[in-house]
Amino acid sequence: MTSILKTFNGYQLFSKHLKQSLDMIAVPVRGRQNPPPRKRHPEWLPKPTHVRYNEDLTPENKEFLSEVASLNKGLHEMPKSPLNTELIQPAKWTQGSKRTGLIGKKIGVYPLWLKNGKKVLTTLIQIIDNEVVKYIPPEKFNPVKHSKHLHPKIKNGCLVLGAVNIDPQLITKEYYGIFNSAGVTPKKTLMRFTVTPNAALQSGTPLCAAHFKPGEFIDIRGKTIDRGFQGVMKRWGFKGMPASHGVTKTHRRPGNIGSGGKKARVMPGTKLPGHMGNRWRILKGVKILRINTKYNVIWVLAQNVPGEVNTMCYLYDTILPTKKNTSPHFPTYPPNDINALPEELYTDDVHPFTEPNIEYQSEQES
Amino acid sequence: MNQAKVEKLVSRLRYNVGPKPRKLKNVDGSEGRLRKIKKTLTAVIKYERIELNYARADETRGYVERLISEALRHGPEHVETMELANFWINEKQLVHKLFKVLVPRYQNYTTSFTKLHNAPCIYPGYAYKRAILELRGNIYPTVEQSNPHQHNLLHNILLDAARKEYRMEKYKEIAANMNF
Amino acid sequence: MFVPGTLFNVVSRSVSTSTVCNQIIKLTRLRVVDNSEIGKAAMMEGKPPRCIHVYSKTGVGYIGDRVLVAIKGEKKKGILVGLKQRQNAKVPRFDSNNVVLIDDSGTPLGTRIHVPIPHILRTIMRKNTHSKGADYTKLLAIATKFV
Amino acid sequence: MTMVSRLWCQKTWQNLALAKVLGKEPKTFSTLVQLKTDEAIDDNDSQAQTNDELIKSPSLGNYRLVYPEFLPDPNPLFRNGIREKLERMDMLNRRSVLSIPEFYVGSILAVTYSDPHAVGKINKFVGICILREGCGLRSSFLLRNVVNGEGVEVHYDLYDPAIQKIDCLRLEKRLDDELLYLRDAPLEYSTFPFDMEIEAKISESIPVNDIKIPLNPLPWSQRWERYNLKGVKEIVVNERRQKKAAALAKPWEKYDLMKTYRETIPEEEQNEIFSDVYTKLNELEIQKNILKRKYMLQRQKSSKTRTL
Repeated sequence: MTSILKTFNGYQLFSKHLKQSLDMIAVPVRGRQNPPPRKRHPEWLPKPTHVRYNEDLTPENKEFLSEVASLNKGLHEMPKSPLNTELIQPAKWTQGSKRTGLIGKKIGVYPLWLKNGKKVLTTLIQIIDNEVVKYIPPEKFNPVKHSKHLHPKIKNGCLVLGAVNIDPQLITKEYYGIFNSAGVTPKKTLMRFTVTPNAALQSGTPLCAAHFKPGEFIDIRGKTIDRGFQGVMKRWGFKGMPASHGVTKTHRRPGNIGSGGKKARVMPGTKLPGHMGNRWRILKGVKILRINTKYNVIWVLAQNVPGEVNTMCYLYDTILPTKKNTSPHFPTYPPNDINALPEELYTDDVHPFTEPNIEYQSEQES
Repeated sequence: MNQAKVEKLVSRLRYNVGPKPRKLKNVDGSEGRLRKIKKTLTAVIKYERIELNYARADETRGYVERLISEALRHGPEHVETMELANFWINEKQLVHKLFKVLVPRYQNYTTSFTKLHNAPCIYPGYAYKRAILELRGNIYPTVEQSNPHQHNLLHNILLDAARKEYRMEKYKEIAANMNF
Repeated sequence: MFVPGTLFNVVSRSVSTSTVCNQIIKLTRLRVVDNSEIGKAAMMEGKPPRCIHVYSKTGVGYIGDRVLVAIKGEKKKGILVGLKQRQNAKVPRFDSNNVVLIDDSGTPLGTRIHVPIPHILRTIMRKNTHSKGADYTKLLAIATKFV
Repeated sequence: MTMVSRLWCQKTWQNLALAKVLGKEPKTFSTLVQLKTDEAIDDNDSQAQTNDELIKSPSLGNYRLVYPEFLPDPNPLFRNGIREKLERMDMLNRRSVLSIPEFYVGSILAVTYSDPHAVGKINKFVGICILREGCGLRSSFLLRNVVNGEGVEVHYDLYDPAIQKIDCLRLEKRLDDELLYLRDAPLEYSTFPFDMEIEAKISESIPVNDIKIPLNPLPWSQRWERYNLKGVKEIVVNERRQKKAAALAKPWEKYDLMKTYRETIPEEEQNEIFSDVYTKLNELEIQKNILKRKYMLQRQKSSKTRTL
């Protein structure tokens, strides 16, 4: 039998067939040609290898540890901080430069009045303990790329910012390592901001609300309020169906969702019930009306900043071409000069509450 | 933004109150819900420690705390407080316990009046979250267990030594400063 | 207020026509507040005019909007000078939906308005006068009181 | 009980302890301005009580009635200590420019304001305050009056900078928290002359006007029989409506202790809030009183000269 097979092989009678079968194995992939990039764990964020457990400390020791830990807080107390504040020089902003954003906390909504008497609703965003944790130069920064987007030729670097100081006892060793190497108090929130190399900052640089000026436009990224599984009326604003006139059991339902015939399927992107909210959304082109430098609070002209009150959001210089800022504090407001600023900064059209009442004058007089 | 009601003045409860009340499924609606809570509240005041469903325990906890804080605030002479106690406590002899036993007990408390513990689920059976609700200062042995050998653990011994050293250094520093 | 026929009509349906949403839509009963002959007669008779069209894109009338009303079997135009529904801050809200009858050129049919009219109407009327051919500011001249 | 002790094993206890440690907010490490409203109250070692002096002082206890808009919305989803503080500062700044008098629902107010639709004119509206709502800078009030036989209601924001002057002409309370039923009452009960003058204050406490108002016959704007109104003469409706009102009544709601708790700001927090603004408010009040006394003296003098 084997000899027969060998002879057949020798003649290569089935060579064509064999090759064909090999080709058939490599069938083209069905479905999406360009799948979205997989989520990749950030390089600068080490994965935790162990979990926190009950350490069984005696109360005295617990107190002692928190006493020691609270001593090493703040930038100035850090003995090992590599930051040399003199090195932060105001650079010049050039076309195409991109500076860092800020991490804020949405703290509420309340009205302000403009000089013309108009009442506007503003959202308050507080900037809490923002510090630069790390700078990754363009050579080392390799973000996940979406193939459908066009990539700029200039490669940007990345700044990792942290906000809201936390107790170092509550975090894992790996997480603490990020801040220990940077000489920064451990932070609750971390966020990366892509910047051009001329806007790089040293780790440990504090950032404050004066990073922006009143009158500038910003984009705010936040996670929208989680509303859970919702029907089409709430999720997409459908009209529903009548309450009466013979309608039964379909008062809040979507009705028809597609045509029959040969298609016989639901078209992709059809608006249907489902999970609503809890998504990242960006509100673009929001004007800053007022800044409080003492409490580091920014008032923006919007009542629809994504997210609930007391959640974090991220502020960037706007990307809208008509509202782009051409003279920002670059790379940031010098942290040594913060005391020189007045406590409240307003745009020209906002009526500060300390000013006298608004009186409308007739046009001839003015 | 709604205005807070100002007619009534209440004391702050010393535990974290949830933003929304639980509905506690009942055919009679909110009236039936209160009737359910009344039963549990009476039992808590009577037995001082009970084991029950977590949601109901957590919901009742607020009412117990509020009733005791009202009794502390106004005393038995206050008509409205007496009316409240009458409404909430099903067994009338327990009204006396509220004003004569519990109020003196909690006079100088700086913590909450009740305590809520997670309890293990009963196996086999439905895995409902269960809880133990108790009044503080009761006569029963404590539910929490403490490790008797805590002080002998190695890291505690080391930390004790470190603490002593740290304190000594601090005292030395202070002494040095005093001399100048 | 209503004559028996109307009363019967309303009771038989047991539906109030426009008080619920307080909006000026088609078939809303309005109150004529000027001293024009036809308006006075209609109000005296207990047959207040109905709105049969609102000259706006939404079909809902707000303060200063033009409406077409059916009054005593005739079609007349009018301007809404006071509404029952909730208004913005500093804009008054009235206890009735008031209308002032005008002709096509914007001239009021009456010579006097016997209820107060809101200040904001001055701005709205002036604005409308510019865009349209008619002159609505004459309405402001016959007002007795502004609030 | 035996079961409890049997099942209460070492493991659950450990989990509990861990959960407690994790639950603690590490607030001390942040440079955030510390506010007690923000703090999570720990179960075991909560802080000591606020000082008793503040609780006992009568003036602060009264503040919640005089300045209800200084208390924030009790909904914990909207609370934030820093925002409340900033809002209070803004309110005080506005109050130092314009003196806002003490007033209640039922008081008669005169509001002078500047209007872009009527430039160069003095716009003054007098009316009875029938509603007071909102908190913080959003707080507003609703005035009602009858002008030329037509009921007029105007809504004002309390902290609107276009308002030039607010006068309380008659300081009194009514039996209800809202007087919206005046819309369905005869017009004479909401008619007040525009040239009313400020009435002299007779007593220290705020007088309560216990007038009972009859309502017009049906139809009404709201179903008033369901509202348990005190300031209205007996309400006559048909049996069907009476039954419905009885079915919808919730007499047990006044016993719902947690409901009242969630609707109010606790006394300790109120004291924190008002001790924050106390000095400034007190200053403003003293100024207001001086101005008022001067005004009264002038009026007395002018009336004497007139009689002479």
